[in-house]
Amino acid sequence: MTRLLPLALLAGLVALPLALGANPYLLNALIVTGILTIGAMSLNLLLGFTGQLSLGHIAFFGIGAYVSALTSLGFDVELGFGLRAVHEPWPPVVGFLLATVAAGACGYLIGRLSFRVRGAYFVIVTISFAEVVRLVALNWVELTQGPLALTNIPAFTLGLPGLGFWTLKSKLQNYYLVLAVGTLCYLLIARLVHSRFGRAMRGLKENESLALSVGINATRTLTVAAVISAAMAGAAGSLYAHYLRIIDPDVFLFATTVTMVIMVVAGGKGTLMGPVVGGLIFGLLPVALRPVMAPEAQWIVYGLVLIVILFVLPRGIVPGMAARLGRRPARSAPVLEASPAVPQ
Amino acid sequence: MSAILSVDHVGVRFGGLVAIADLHFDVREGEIVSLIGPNGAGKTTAFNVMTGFLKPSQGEVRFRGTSLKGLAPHAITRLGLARTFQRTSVFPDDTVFDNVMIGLHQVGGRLGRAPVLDALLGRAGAGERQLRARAAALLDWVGLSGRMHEKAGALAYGEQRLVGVALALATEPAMLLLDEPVSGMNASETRVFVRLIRQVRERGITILLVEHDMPMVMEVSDRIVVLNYGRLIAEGPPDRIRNDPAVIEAYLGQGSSARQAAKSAHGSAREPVHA
Amino acid sequence: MDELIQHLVNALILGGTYALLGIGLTLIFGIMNVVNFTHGALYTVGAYVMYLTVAALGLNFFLALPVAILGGLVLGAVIEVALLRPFRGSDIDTTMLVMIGAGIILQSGTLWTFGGVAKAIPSPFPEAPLQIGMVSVSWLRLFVLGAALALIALTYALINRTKLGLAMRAAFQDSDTAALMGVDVRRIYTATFALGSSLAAAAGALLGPVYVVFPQMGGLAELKAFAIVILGGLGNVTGAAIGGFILALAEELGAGYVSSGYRDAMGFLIIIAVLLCRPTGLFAKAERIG
Amino acid sequence: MTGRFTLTTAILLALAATGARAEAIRIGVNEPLTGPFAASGTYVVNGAKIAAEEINAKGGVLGRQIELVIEDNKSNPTEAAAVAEKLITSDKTPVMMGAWGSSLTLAVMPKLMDYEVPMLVETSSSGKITTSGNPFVFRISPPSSLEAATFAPTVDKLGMKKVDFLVLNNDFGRGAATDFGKMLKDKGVTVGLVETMDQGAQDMSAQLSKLKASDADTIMITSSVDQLVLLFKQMAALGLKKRVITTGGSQNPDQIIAQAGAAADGTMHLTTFLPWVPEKTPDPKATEAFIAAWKQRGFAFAGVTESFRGYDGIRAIAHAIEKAGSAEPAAITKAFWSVDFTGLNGPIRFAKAGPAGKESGQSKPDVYLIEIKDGKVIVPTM
Repeated sequence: MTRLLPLALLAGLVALPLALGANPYLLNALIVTGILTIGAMSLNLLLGFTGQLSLGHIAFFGIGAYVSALTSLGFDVELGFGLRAVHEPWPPVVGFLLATVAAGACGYLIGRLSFRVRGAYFVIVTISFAEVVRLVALNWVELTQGPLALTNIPAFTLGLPGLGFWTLKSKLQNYYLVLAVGTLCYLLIARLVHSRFGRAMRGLKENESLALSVGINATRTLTVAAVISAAMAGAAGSLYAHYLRIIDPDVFLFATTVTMVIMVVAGGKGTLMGPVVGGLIFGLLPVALRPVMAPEAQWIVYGLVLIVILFVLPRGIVPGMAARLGRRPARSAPVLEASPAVPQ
Repeated sequence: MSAILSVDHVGVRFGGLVAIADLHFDVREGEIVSLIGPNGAGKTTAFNVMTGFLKPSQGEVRFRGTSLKGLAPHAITRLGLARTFQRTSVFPDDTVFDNVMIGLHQVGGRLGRAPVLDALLGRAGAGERQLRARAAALLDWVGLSGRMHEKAGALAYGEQRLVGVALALATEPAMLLLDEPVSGMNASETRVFVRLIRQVRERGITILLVEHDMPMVMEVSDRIVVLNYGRLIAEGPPDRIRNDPAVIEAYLGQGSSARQAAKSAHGSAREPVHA
Repeated sequence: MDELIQHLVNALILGGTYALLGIGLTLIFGIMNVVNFTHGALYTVGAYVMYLTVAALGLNFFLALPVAILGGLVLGAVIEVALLRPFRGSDIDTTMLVMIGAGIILQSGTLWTFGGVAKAIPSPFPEAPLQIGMVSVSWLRLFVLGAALALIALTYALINRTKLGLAMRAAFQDSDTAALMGVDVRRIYTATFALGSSLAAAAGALLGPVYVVFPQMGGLAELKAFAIVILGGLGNVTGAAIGGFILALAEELGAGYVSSGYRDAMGFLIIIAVLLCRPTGLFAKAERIG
Repeated sequence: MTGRFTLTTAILLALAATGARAEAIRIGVNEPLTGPFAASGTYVVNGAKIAAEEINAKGGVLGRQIELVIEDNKSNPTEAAAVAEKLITSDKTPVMMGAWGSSLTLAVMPKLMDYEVPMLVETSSSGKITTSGNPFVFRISPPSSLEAATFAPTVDKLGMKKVDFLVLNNDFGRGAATDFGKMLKDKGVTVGLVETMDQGAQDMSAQLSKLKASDADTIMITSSVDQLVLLFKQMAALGLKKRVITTGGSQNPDQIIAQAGAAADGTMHLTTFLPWVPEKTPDPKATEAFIAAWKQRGFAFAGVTESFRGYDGIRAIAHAIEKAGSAEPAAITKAFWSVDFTGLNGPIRFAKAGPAGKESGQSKPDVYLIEIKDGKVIVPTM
């Protein structure tokens, strides 16, 4: 059953555009929601599975977006000391890969630096990191165009040299691209979580001293989780840049991190489906609220929902519903699968 | 036999408070040694120093000839020195089976070279099956097979201790440090546990335990080390310790009722490391 | 040289309110182990209460200040009782998320109520500055510095000289033991949160007339408060006071001599640097972690 | 409340009353209604509404009513681009007005190319807007180079020798510093410091302390009105007494007088509209009518220096639709080139700007220098 839910959801999402006709407004909302959901899934890897509340997650997303945009736009920047960095445009696919790598590398740095501190310190370090990156994007005008935004970012292209490229200009194409990347990320996270590495993350989250005592290297495990999480966020950022085809420093706003956190917490942190369910709800909620509410009122609703969920379903919608239906949350699924394989 | 663990003039101070003063003793390979003393004598602190959770203010601990100075807890475990905890001995949100699977972290590490990559590529199949078999065997050994699918946090206190032991055993240690393993167990559970300890030793694993249950200590130990106010006051076989005037003085001095109270309240007592 | 002195004077003036912001936040963290994400919103609320009482109701400027502080005190107490008390015993992440939710509601609520147009609070001080040599300081800013220092002194006296303060210090050391000793920890928590909130509101009420008042003003203030608190060590009141002045100095000199665009980055760079070198803050005693 | 919901509803209700709703021509309005530019964006929208009602009262365009579809771009470029896409694809507006700030307008421009829908730019001043080769852009506000050129003759009269700049750290601010700097250098005036500040920055003491120590006689400032208020207060606090000239056309002197008080005395501002002296405007009757309509709706007089652009923008669009003879994007784009009428700040007539073959349209409005004296706006005599 717990395996059927994701499959059913995937089938529904694949079929959804057919049902919607190609309503561009709704498709747009779905694409942006999908991208943010990938961000939420990556955040969940840290927040849900290792228990580290990173409130600077948007930094990785934004770095991915900028790296991908700049790779495909090219740049010519004076570095000082007579040095100049000139880059000719490369295809967006390369940008996507570089975005993933660059964000992952930042994840490594932040992981190495900040996992020396935990709790409140960690939270504040991550916020600070995102803020510094935002200010750099804002002020390094020569590279990032600052508040002017990077415009005319090329749309995503797929294909191989020699076989020709296929430019994903339409919303429908972008929708399926995001869905494909999202599914891939989901599968990767599922694999990871059910592996030895995933158990190490859970061990650290549930009882760090005990985890250390069974030989789990906390810093290494958390850093690797941060790298993977950041890389996925960077991939999502790249999709965002090539879909919207414009990126400005506001991509680093704290509010976006908060949105992702709400998606994860509301859906159920530490579950595979949680961020997906939370992402869909909180990604599409603004679309539903938009005609009836001013944006500031929408945010009030967001805040209220966050608090109410923490009160009523502290573990999130997915585990909450699973418990109500008498089923186990998706994370326990491997146990159910595993038990018959154990020789008695 | 040679010493597997040497505590070499170790001292620990918290601010001005002396938790351990110049502690010096050895544990020989294959022994069962108990570390006893009234509450607050520094027993758990000593454990925390041996397993890298606390840095000693002076002295050092050597395990199989290797100095543990500066080693992180996980690195010490990898050398073959495992421990259990007094209060929080399980991963509460996971099933008993998954607890042991987490405990098999190191063993799993030996099975695959690039664990994260393997996981991402889904190449971990064979190793996983081996691990599961091993986890099941371990649970069978400690007698928790029937509880395999229950949430560890929901188990009775005594059973949680057993999970803790299974977790420690999962690291395939050469030596095991047990912190009050039978607290919360009834008499028959304790008897079973004593048998388990002996079996563990028969497999060549050296044991050092901290315990308040004196009859159990006297029954199982080859040798006993007594601490009071952070100092070693006596060391020897059970019979000698039973009649040692310094030991009697230490325990009586604290008052037997206080001892009882301390014992029953230890669940809420603060441990330095987990406080 | 005159320019440098002017920068130093600016930093001193700014530092007072920064210190006020930092102390409020660090008190709440130290005693309650809560990272208060409503701090910026309370700062904003303080400024708006000031605006309402002075500009809209026409009340005396100096009377409006205590009104704003009282407003912060009451709102803080309400937040604590309604949102934090039910979550006592939850992990720090949960309370952080609750506070984020509350912060969003407060900030968006302000925007909804007052609109996005910035408001100015008239001040009773002369427009012409106090001129000492080539250095000038506005009378309003001097008053703000004085008031901030007075409030800091008052907070110190409250913590060190009163029974409430004694109980707060006991709860800071160890809330379980304090409870055993007969301290009503719930009451202390409410008092602490209310006190911290009133300091944030006071900072807003003091800076509102200096700048302009608008709904998003708290966002940056909050991030700066975080920087100050990290700088001084989480939970360290004296550290926060000194941290406020250090941050103001770093910003002022950074903007004056490095690049004005990175002025607001100073605080965050400081955070990262401090955590690299001294994770527990510049003024914290070594702390056991585990 | 700035919600577009209320605004559209109001218009829908008004239209429903005339029974012409079904055949209304939709005009997209993409303005900042929340965020840092909310105040200005709201003024522009209110001006646009006055124009729409006026046009509809006179029977509309091509015999059809016009309907404004007003969307909030939240003062954010990415949002502005999304809003443009929504207006074009979902609301099917054949022509739009927007998007206030230069960063916002630049963000929208690629969408105009993608969907081939024209946009009238009412406020933005960045040179890039009309030089990047986007044939769907028609601007009625002056770019800073035009503003600088118009101001050039006054430089000698003021006796300026050395000028420092304090500008917003975006294209609006930096563009102004570049264009005015070039003009000043050509006139033999020395350009000193160029200091920047962030959009949301509140404390500019550091920058001002630096400017105070400089030996320039004039500071040229380019920023939004809220920040100008702060700047004037902080300048007074620092005892910084130099000639101040602000540029950009969105300074709103009345708000400055109200909020900065005596601190704003003696400051000079380059504006594109003279509501204080309607008789000096190109079309005094229209100016008076507009101000009357504005006041009648209960809006603060301070807003007219922004709102007239929304008013003129919608009037220009209506002229274009009239000339196009149909409400199709391509026809309207073509028709913009033949628009010719007198707006509130001079003739609205589009000249070609930018690379050949894909020129944008640029109208040349009047630019005035005003001064705040004793809490009043005066036109200084030189």
